[in-house]
Amino acid sequence: MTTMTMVQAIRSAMDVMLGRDDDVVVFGEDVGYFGGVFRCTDGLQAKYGTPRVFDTPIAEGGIVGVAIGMGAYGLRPVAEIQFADYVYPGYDQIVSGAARLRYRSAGDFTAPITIRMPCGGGIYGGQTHSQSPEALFTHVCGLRTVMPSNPYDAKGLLIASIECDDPVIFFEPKRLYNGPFDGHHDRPMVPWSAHPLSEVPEGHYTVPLESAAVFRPGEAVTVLTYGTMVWVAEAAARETGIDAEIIDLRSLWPLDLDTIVGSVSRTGRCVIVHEATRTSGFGAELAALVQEHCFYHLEAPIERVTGWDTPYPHAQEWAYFPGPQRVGAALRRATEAA
Amino acid sequence: MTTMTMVQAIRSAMDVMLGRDDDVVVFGEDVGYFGGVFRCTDGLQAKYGTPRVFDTPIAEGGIVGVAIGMGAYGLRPVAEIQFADYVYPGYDQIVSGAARLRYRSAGDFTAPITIRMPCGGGIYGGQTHSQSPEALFTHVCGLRTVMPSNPYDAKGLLIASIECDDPVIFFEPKRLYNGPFDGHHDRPMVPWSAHPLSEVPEGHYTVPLESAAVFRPGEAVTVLTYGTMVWVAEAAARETGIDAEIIDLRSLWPLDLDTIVGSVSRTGRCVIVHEATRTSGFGAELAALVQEHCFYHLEAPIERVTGWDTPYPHAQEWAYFPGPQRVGAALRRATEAA
Amino acid sequence: MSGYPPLELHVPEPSGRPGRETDFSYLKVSPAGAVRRPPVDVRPIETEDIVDLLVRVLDDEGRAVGPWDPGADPGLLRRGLRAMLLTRAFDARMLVAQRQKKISFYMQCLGEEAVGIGQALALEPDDMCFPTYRQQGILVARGYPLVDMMCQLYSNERDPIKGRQLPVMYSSKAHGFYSVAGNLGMGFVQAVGWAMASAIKGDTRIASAWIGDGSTAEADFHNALTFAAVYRAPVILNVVNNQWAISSFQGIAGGEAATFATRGVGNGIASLRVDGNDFLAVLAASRWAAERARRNLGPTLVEWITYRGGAHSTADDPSKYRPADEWKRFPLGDPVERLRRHLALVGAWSDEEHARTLKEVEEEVLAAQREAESHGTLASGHVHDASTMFDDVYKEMPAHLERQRGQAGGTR
Amino acid sequence: MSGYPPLELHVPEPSGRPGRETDFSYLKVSPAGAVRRPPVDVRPIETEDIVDLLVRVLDDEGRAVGPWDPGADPGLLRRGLRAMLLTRAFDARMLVAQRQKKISFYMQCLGEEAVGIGQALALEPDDMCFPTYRQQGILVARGYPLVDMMCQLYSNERDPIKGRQLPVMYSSKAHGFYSVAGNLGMGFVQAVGWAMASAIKGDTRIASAWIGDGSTAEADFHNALTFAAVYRAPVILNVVNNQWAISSFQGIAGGEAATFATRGVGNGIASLRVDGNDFLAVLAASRWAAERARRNLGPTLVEWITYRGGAHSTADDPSKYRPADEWKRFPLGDPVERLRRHLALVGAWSDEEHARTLKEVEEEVLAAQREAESHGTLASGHVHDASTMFDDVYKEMPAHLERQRGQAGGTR
Ligand SMILES: Cc1ncc(C[n+]2csc(CCOP(=O)(O)OP(=O)(O)O)c2C)c(N)n1
Ligand SMILES: Cc1ncc(C[n+]2csc(CCOP(=O)(O)OP(=O)(O)O)c2C)c(N)n1
Ligand SMILES: [Mg+2]
Ligand SMILES: [Mg+2]
Repeated sequence: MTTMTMVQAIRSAMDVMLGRDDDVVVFGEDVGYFGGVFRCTDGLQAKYGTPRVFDTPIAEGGIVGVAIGMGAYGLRPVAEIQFADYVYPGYDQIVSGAARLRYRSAGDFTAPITIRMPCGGGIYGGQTHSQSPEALFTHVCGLRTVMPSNPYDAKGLLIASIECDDPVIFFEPKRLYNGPFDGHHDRPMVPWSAHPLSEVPEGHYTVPLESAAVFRPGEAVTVLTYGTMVWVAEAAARETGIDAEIIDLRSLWPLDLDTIVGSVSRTGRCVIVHEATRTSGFGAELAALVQEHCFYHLEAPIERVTGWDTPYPHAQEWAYFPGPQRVGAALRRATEAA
Repeated sequence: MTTMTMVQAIRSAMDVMLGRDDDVVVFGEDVGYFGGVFRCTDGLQAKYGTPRVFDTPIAEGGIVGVAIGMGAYGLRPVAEIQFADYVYPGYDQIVSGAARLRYRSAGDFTAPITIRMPCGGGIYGGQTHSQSPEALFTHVCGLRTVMPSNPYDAKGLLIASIECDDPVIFFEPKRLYNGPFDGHHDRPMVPWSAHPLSEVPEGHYTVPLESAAVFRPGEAVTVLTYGTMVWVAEAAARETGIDAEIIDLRSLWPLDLDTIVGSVSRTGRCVIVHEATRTSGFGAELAALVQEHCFYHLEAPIERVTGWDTPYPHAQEWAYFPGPQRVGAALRRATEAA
Repeated sequence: MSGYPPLELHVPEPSGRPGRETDFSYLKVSPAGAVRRPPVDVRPIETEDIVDLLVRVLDDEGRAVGPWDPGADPGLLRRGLRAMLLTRAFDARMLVAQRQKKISFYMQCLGEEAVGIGQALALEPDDMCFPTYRQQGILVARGYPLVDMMCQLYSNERDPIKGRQLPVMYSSKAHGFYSVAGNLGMGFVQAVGWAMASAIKGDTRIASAWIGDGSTAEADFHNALTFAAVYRAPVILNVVNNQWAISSFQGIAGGEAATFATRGVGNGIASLRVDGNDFLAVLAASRWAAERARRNLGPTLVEWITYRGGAHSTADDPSKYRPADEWKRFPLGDPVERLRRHLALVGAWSDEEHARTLKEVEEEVLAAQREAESHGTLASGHVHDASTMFDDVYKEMPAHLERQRGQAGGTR
Repeated sequence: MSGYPPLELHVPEPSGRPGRETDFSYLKVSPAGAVRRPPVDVRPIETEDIVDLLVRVLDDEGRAVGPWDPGADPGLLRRGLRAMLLTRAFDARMLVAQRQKKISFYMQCLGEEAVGIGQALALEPDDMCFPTYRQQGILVARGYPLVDMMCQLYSNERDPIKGRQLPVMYSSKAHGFYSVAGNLGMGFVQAVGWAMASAIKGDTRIASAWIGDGSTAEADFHNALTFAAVYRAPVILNVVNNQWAISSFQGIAGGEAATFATRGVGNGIASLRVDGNDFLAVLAASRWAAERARRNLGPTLVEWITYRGGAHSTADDPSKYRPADEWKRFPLGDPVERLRRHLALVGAWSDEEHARTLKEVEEEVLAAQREAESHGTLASGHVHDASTMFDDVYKEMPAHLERQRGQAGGTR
């Protein structure tokens, strides 16, 4: 065990897998010599050499396309998209290529690839460095969509993703790279070392896909969330004093429905929190599922606290970001409703 | 008034707009000399000449990209994507280009473009000629997403879309092009001429965006649906004898929430039907909205009847397609639930 | 700015349309034997002078001439001719089957048989091909059972891909035939990734990528060229210029201003423009490109000039947009007839043998069809069970799909 | 297949890295005056022999030589020099402002000022530019108020785009400056669409599109070239090859195997490779390209060879990946110094005037800064009201956004 930031944990996952499996290769824009704009691949090229870790042209469609071909060959490519906001040129290859390769060939060819990308806001990145497009992937059958909220999960989930034979979209909430962030942007930054979830084994381990974690047990209301918002939700629970059970989904899709249904059936109340725009966001699916599976237990409408349905603005960042105040207000509404 | 198929109504909308407004141009793969693989632009090039109606290279990203530039210039481009299944290479330009141009320039530049595309299955088209990707657009703020279910609405909505100053994604359920289809694929095809909704004015008129239509009034349960599924839902209501109120959304997003809330508040029951895969489909948003706005009126869980979460298979088409039997079963469950 | 006339948009138009004969002078045909054959280790940019010319081996009499004569063993050429005849017979039969509504859809490769089959004969069997929907010839040349092809076409209970895809979207890893996507361009860049993987692993296998003239406009084409050039991937980038993309002629894809082979050089890739109806030229150019890849000299782009002899697909009616006799007037003729004439000239084929072979392949196809139909057709409803629809979405079926499979069983 | 050694993946590497000097021989620099100037109605493919060369006008002494000498009026060149100095002063100030945390982010165009400014002087004011984030020089050259630029950078209450975007993502239709996207490549193909629209309407305005060397790998580049070539759109396709794309050198974008200008010819587009630090060459090549567009002769692609003198952005540290003195050793020098020397040589500029101008532009920038800061900064919280966040998503605000705006007001 050692203390790692999220960046270090992610790097460690790739390091471990590059070391264990010759078929693992790592590539993307600026990931080679430089080590990535967020430093997630720092040192890996020096350690494993250029055929294993290398820079690519700026062409997300090409990055995903060659990753699929490599996967079909038998490699386990780990490709980085520099920001989730820039995944769209690769969207066709992900949806029409990776997601359906196994299906359309009835298992003859497969694409065991992992596509990593930083997502989310809170860094004054404006509309092109802040997006959370996870719902565009959860709608696509054949993909797995994963988003960790802390160093321990990040490493364990990333190793599980690389080892997984399905294509995995791996989101990294960039606001958490260097410390947990509860939405109080005006307070001093907390480093990961101050938190037990930064205790990470140095070697190989996995956090299983399709398993949610109860981040904070509680009885009054269930909060379904993931990524940065796990920490915001915790702050909201703390500050409102509401005994919320916070479920960190970790795997968005396929997901751990049992944990969700178990919790909401118990609390009878549910608040969904994500940073992405609301309409047709992943929260919609969660709300639909919860009302389908827990209808007779629900005592209040399911609340959604999300980014507004606008592009992510630059100057109005904190009015856009669903911070602890907004989450807290939703917890209150959910618990006070008849 | 004259009788039109959906193809004719769509062609007539473009004809009317090409005739009225010099800034309207029409283009896409095979839309020029040939008149489109579904014949929606047949005769328009002969009538308006090549600079107004023309073929493009096979590059959906280029088609959308040049449409945006034309829009910024001041034209009103109407671009065809040959099948909705092929829109993904143009997805980046739609999401990062068209949808946010007005916002990011604070209204300085705009993209008043209409992107038409045939969608949906029921034609043995397999996974690349059957998709319904509307939820990938409803999640993107700045876009309008529209899907008509009959010739009258198709023409009126398409004219409204072309005249609209926002970018519009215009879905055309291809199974309806030549006749209403209620999902009974083993029965003889019904032509549009047999239906009053094929009565279409020859000239200019609009069906307003953001307005839903009550396709069939009823008291027992509200069905929220659009496109081909409107007809399937009607068949299900007829065959089960359940007095369903069928709401044809027409504009998916932004949408006519009042009509939805009004109906569900009255019936207390809701079934959502679409052909797209279920998870994170637009039905999820509808379910989330309904439970948010009608929670205290709901007497049964909201049902979703949708395509399964698999790619659209070829040979198993009718096991995949959400036909009247499946919708009927959901109507029964919804109305029988306590 | 004053003094400039108003701008005008140029929209390319083919010279021929229904009722108006095509002027084929646009094709720029070099005489057989006229184009130099660079050494395989040519600097990519130094193929620049030949990408506007046309590599040809067979002259009008059927003689093999010039530096690109592959000096091929007649036995190999006979195999090629037979594979072409078999493919053509197969196509013809399946077209009929489609008209009889036994299969839902079909796409022939009529007139373009030489390119895929010639290349297949120049490759090793374990090289991986990333075909389009019009490269069934590769499967035939590699000996994939016709019955298996047909079972895919019939979407029946023996369809190797379980009825998942439209007819002609074959997949056979064992035969080095990558799953056809349906989305144009998709596989072209994936082929480059496969080739990169082969190089990363120190393998000796190479990739063969296929795309149509119309589809070169897709982003995947650009991505393939960029990545292939940057990493010098061991891949053959085949552009099949059959003059048409459904109803739009090759000028709409950008063929007016420069040949598609020129695109390759523009990206720093050694490139050739080759008579795709000249089986010997196909063999020679494919060998040259394969040798380059195998010697780690990087990718080669080959534009094959050929003609789509039939309709785009069974859903298409070309009489609406091109002269009915265009194929007959196409300057590069028919690959089958041209190879037949050559083999006859060198005494390795006779009219009797031709007639006999035609009969043989016909019977082979018929026998396969009988067997395939014994496993059912889409129309007869003998397809893979509906519950199999939920397989292969993921490696292991997740809970939500198990739930849905249950619901589907109960018509929920 | 036996006998072939294992394949290997080639991964391009720059010759220079921190601690290792760059070998600039890769640049292929032609002597000033050495490249022919084709007539503006040249057939695109006939620029093929010059896309590997480098169009240059200024020789080492600062003399204008050869066929590309634009014979420019010294008054115009003085305007150009002043705009470059002003842009450089502006960049320097804003870099400081960023370090002072008055603005959140900044990107300079240090070392590349000539390309945008030179082209702006070759265009009509109502031609539409589709810039990258590094073409602020165009705005300066066109007289967009510095204060407005700064208000955008400060994201303050007077930011013309209301704080919506990161600093440097300017937009001004009135100044023919299309909204910067942030997504690389985005605008390149939109420029082609704008130019097509101008041609459809019989207008005389043309478009100027901008992209970086690294970004040519994006699909939008390919789409732009295809559509521009097919429809002969009146557009200048500018590729700014400043040797770097964040940390990756131009070889990773595909510059090793062929120049970026070669890409243009490969697509049937007349193309030039030009010394982008030679203001006279920029002017001349831009005029040539503009003339082609305006005479309806179609698009021109120009690769501008220059150097990114500063960090990629304020979030970047180039000392991590390139030699610290690389810019100083760059063979094409500094565009400001080179134009200054030329003007001095022809007696149209003096050291005193230079010193005076430096002071003037410094003061102009300072005055603008003072005014801009009087309207607030992001840090000071003087930004457009949060409720404006909901404007401009659609032309009219739909009900759901009105609802959300209400909720946001109530911190719901
Ligand atoms: C991404 C995408 N866009 C559009 C289509 C529809 N489509 C199918 S085939 C075709 C024409 C392709 O022409 P070409 O590439 O020349 O190949 P050919 O049919 O001539 O072999 C088109 C437009 C598609 N399948 N995929
Ligand atoms: C689609 C997309 N992918 C990635 C990025 C991240 N990114 C921003 S600038 C840059 C480098 C661009 O290099 P180049 O095109 O050479 O322009 P330069 O910065 O040198 O002017 C990258 C990779 C982006 N903005 N957009
Ligand atoms: Mg073709
Ligand atoms: Mg650059």
